[in-house]
Amino acid sequence: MPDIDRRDFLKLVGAGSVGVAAGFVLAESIKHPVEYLIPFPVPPEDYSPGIATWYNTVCRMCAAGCGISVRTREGRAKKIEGNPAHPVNQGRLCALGQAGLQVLYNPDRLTTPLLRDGDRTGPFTQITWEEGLSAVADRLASVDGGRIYLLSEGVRGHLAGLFELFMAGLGSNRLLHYDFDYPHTLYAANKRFYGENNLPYYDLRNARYLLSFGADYLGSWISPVHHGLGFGHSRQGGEVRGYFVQIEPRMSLSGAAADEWIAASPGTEGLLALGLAHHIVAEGLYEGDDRDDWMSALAAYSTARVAEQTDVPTNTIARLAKAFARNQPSLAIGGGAAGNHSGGVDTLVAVNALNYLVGNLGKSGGLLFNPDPVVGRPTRSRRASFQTMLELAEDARRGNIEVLIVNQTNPVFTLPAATGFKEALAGIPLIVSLSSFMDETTALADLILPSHTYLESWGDDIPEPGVGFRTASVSQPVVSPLYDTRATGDIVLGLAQKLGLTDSMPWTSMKEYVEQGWRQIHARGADTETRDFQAFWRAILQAGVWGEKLRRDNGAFALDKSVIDNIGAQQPEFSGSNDDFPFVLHPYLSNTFLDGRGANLPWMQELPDPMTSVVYGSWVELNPATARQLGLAQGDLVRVESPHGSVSAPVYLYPGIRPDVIAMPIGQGHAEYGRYARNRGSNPIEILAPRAESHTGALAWSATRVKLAATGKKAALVQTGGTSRQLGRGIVQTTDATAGSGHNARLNSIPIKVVST
Amino acid sequence: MANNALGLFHEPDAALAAAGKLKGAGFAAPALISPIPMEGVEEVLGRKTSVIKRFTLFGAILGGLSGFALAAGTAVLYVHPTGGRPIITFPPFLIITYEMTILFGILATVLGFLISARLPAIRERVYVPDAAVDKFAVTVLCDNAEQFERAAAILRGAGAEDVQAIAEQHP
Amino acid sequence: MSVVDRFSESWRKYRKPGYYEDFDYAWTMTIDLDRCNGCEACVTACQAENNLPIVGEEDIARGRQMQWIRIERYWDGEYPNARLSFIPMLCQHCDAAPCETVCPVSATYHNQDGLNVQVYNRCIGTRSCAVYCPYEVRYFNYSNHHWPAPLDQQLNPDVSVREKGVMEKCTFCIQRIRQAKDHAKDDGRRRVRDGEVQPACVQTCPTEALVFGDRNDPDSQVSRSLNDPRAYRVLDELNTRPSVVYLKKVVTDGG
Amino acid sequence: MAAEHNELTYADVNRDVVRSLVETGPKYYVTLGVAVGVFLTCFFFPWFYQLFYGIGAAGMNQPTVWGTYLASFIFWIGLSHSGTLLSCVLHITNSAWRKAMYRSAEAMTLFSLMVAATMVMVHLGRPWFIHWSLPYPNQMELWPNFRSPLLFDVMAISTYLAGSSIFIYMGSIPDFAAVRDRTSGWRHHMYVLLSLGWRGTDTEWHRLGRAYTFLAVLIIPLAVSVHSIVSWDFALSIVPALHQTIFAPYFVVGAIYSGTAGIVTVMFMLRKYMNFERYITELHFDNLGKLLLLLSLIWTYINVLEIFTGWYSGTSTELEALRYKLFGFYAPLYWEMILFCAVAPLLLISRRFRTSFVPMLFLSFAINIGMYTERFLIVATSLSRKYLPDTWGLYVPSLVEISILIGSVAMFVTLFLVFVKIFPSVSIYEVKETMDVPRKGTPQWQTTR
Repeated sequence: MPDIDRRDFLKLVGAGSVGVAAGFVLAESIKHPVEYLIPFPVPPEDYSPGIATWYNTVCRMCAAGCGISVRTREGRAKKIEGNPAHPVNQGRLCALGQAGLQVLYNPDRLTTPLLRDGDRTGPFTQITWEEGLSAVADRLASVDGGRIYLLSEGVRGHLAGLFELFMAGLGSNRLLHYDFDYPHTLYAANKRFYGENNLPYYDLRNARYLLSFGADYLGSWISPVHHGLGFGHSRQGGEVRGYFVQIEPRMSLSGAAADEWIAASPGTEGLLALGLAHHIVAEGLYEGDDRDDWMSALAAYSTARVAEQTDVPTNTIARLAKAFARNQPSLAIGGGAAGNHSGGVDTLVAVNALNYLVGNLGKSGGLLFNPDPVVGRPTRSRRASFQTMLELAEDARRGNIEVLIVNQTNPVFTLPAATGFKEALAGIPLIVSLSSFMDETTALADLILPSHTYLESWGDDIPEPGVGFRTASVSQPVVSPLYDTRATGDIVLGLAQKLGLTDSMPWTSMKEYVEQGWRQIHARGADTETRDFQAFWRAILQAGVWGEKLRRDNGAFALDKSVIDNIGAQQPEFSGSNDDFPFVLHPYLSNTFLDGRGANLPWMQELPDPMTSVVYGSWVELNPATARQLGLAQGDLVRVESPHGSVSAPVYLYPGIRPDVIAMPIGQGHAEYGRYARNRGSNPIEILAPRAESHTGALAWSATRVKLAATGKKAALVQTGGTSRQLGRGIVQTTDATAGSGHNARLNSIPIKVVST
Repeated sequence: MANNALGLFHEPDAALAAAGKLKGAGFAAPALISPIPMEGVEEVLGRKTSVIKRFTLFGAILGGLSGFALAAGTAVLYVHPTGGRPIITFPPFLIITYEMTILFGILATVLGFLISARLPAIRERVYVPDAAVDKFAVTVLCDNAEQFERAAAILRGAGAEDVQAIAEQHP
Repeated sequence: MSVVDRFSESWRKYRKPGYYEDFDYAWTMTIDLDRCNGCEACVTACQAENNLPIVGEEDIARGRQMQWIRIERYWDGEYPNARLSFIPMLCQHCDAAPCETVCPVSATYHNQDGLNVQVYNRCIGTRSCAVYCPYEVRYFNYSNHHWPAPLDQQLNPDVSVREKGVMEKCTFCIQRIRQAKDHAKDDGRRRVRDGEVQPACVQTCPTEALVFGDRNDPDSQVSRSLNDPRAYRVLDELNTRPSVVYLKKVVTDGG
Repeated sequence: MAAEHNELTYADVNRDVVRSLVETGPKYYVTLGVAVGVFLTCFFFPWFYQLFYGIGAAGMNQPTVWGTYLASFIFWIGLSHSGTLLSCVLHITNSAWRKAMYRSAEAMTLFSLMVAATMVMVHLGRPWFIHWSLPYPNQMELWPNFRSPLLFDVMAISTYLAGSSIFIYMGSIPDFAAVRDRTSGWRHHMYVLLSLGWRGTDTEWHRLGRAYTFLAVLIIPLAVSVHSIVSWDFALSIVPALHQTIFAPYFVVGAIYSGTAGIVTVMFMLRKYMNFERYITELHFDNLGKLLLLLSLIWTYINVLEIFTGWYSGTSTELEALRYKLFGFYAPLYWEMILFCAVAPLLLISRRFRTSFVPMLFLSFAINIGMYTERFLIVATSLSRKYLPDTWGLYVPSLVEISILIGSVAMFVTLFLVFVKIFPSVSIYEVKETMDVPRKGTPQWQTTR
């Protein structure tokens, strides 16, 4: 039992009149709840059947760090909703976040520690935690610290701190956080341009004009739910309707939501940004002191030249530049394919330059600089880029790695096959996986110590980027553990205990560690005097989130001349020649699977792709005109061949894509990962060229050229939608008037009667 | 005691004539038994009227009323607002009314038929199986032997092939 | 109450069309198409709240998807002027619902909240309501559905799991409405406050495109939304009088 | 017509009919065995499977939630439409040629109605609750919805089923009596019960004649209403191409059309296999052929009209529904229907064709296949192209559905085979009525008409 006694608990339940109860108290008796209609024939005193209890915790389905409230009934989690108090998502939640319940209740979870018999083709046998932890601890104790690697998914908060302590205790510096979709280039570009380590807060809510260079901010970029809130408010919440422009070769979710979709030539977003910047400066829309510096730095990006390079008409460039400068506050963001190209950092710096030129920095509706977070997070050097992973693979091949501990990350799936990462793992004698699921990487492990899911563990998190002020949230278990698994932190602490690292890590449980860490946050607070820590802690557990509503003083932002001089953008470089490989492959993060982590969730598999309504599979998006040229029809199975391999998928005729680009969603094509994900669709990452972005070493995943080969076969393209044309039936009606500005939309034929009471 | 005289004829006209003679001779109710409905019976034995049409009419009216009452009563007593319609909605209820009118009309007609034709028969009655094939029978109730002889004479005189005495109450 | 009383009361109350206006509530949803970005959070929220089954790839391929709220997508124009619009489609809770009149067993009818309700236990599976529904928002259970353990532990105890042969559809999260009414009653209030009850889809919508409330309350957010001149109803010409009202998408040419 | 076939005595008629009931050859048993076997394998077991699995065993989906089961339902209802209706009309108009065939025609009505009612069971998602559609007092105070066109169906079909069973039974009472006298054993007992003690007195004949005429008068509007009501299942919806005022007459004409074709088929079979050559003659085929020709022309006219109204509406929904029907996925079926039901029957202009038995049989098959297609198209083309294009989908019947369709035919055949052994399939007394009244000295009598 945690150290809240029953009396405390009852008080808390009483206090939680809005349905937010604190603490985690559940009897041990619900290990096998399936057997009872109501899990407790004789319920414990502190628990009332039929009354829902809500726990606030943090969503870990993506890196956004939304706060969630989990509704539980009879000790089971029933529904995840956004935590209304959380500044990131304000009560809202995306589809993937909703589906977190199916992570918890996934039928394919790993339920006990497993040890591999023999080599890595052999089966696993069940072992006890004691055996598992001892086996790992023995091995760790016997090898040189420098030969131990810990490869984790990107974690923040105290767990990241715990990893640091643990690896330091082992004398290893080989701690890496690897996420496929971590925006390395965005961090690098911000560092270069603003000198900031944190991402700024993008204030979409108050922006009146948004230029997005490839950032699918509503689908997969950084914090989709928060951006969704901002988008909605900007669209219809304010006096003036926000205008959204999306620049990307393939229309994403954000492209569909935008007022204008501009299909610039892939990889030329940076050029276009500089072209716009040139126009702004040249037309006198920028009047800063360093105007001449800008003029000279941008001299090469005249509208005409940029128009030619980017395939965007000159008048469009002029119009966008003017509108961007005049409609204040405006905001330019970049990411996605634009950021993950050969010159990704340059592109994003160019986007930052646009924000600078029209004065969007540090103001509402533009971008606001974030204060440093209160809880730790991995430094950027801990964030494994593509280059780092290649080095890891190289180390493995050379036999420099004795033990690799993998925590919930799946590099075997998210690294191109051409890197040989999977094969390189053979050079590591012991691979320990802490994953909750049998993913592709875990399938190669020798020992599996399955972690709790996030709904069963203690922890904390900070949203990255923040929301302009300091905030942090605690995650707490909402149900008692389903299986014989342990929280990642507890596994690490268990190992530390066995290794005698109790000096640096004296805690017996992750909860204790988190709680102790939060004493420091309590100490910062204004109410330190009035509230003791226990009261503060209970309040935090109830609210789920802590915030310090102090905006950082953004002050006057001074730009160094060297930054201006270094601004530039090149034509993109692709792997594969134009002649042999006529199409640019545009892989994109699906907003349901992200980098593939959502593929084992049946709700996500069954959720129609927003743009195509395809479920349960992969597809290749092709412009109808291109398809006509190639003689391909919807559903034809094609082979997509790059210089590094090929994958097959059915054709989807997609009107919102450049004719010289083909797009494929990332996320399907798992070889492992449970019944819902296995052997479904194909993974475009497999065939990507192992090309890194020049400054950061991030994978340039949109820089591969491919060709299409018809197979002559039809493939099942399972769609929920039928015909996606309206045929003049007025289903989605439009008006050209904006809210609050004297529109002339006709009233509908039958007035809606509003009856007064 | 033989109390029914039955004459069997080969030809319908002869049977009809025999029945006419019997009636003329004062016999109460001579009956014809034939394999097909015979034409000209009414001219000989008098006009027949039946109550069936009253049954049909009454049944149909009852059916119509109860059909509407069923639909409307259900709608009013067990209110289930549907489609924003008022609870008593005439067009659909008239269809129910119509169907019930016909159903009750049919059932009442059958009832009327059974009652007026005195079917199903509960007791044994005068019958010759040949009358269901190609013979025409005339039968008459006789109170005593003298009457039977008289009837038999008339029947034979009209050309009956065979005259039988059947000990059964004429219906 | 005697039969005569019952008769006279119903006759008085329901004699003429338009009696819906006297109902306790008139739950209404507005969907701002200018806000909706098609992210489909509503779809999953609904699946989680209402025990919607995972029907599987094979059944979806046969056209048997089961999502009470779905996002329809419509393309206009061709590249490079292609535009994609999304429209969430859920049961419109029509006041003049064609589905209600056709059900032979009254398994679907209008309740005192102005909701078009589906009584699963009463349904015999004629599927005629789905034929009569022009919005195609009624979903039929073509077979029994199974939740591989322990996925079944997620099932919401406030909502039934439907068996094969039963029609189902969006309920406007009637279980939440019931609960809100109970709370109001416990608190001694006559009516549910505006915003006190939100269906799962409305609750989760990241862009706040969905607004839910009682249109009998002129101060409610939904009533204000209804007065937006952009308000329209889908397939208005059919005169089904839906309780789901859409706000037109704004399309401007150039900044 | 050929007189030698018609040199019949009253006794011959009785003998022939009784023989058809009593003497049962191996051919009959083989046919019955096959029919029952097909019924079990193609109908019963697939249906059982469907009961366990759910309607998903069939190919229905969103948006085509109705499929072949409903098409079969309309088809069988339609097939029922000639028997009793035709019989009533001809009875009232006193057409003598009706008399040899009406019994089997009415049986066809009865059995196709029964098959149709079974198809409703098959169609339902939860057939075990079908009784909820009947108005009966119950503790739950739950009553059916009398506004529903489906409930109109329930009322109309049950009335029609009751009406036509009564009608065929009433007409058979004298024949049961005749057969009663010639049979023994269990058959005798059965006919004693069925004949209700009929003797054939002048009073009984009179009452029967009155009642029979009243029934006929009642059943004619009933039959017309039944198929109109079936059409309203569709026409009362607001589905494009179904929401049409022409639907009621369209369905009624279609029903009589397919029913008449069905009678041709049944007549052919009876003639051929029950040795009724002397009763069912070229005259009947000639008259039925004329009727078919007339009906086909009306049917074609309504089809043209339907296309015209669709086109004239000019709305996207109607035009799309029309386009889809004429040129879409199901278009081959549409043109097959036109060929079978509008073009092929034009052959009936030729009297030689009308009086040739085998070609008439094939034409009757063709018409009924075409009419089945029509019913299928009404369901499939309209439902797969409703209002919201995003919901459009295809519907292809599954094996279970096709099997059940075949099985339902077997069910009909089985019922008919049982019928011919219980009911005198040619009306004894009415055939006699068409013959000369017996006269002394002429042992042979000839039919006058």
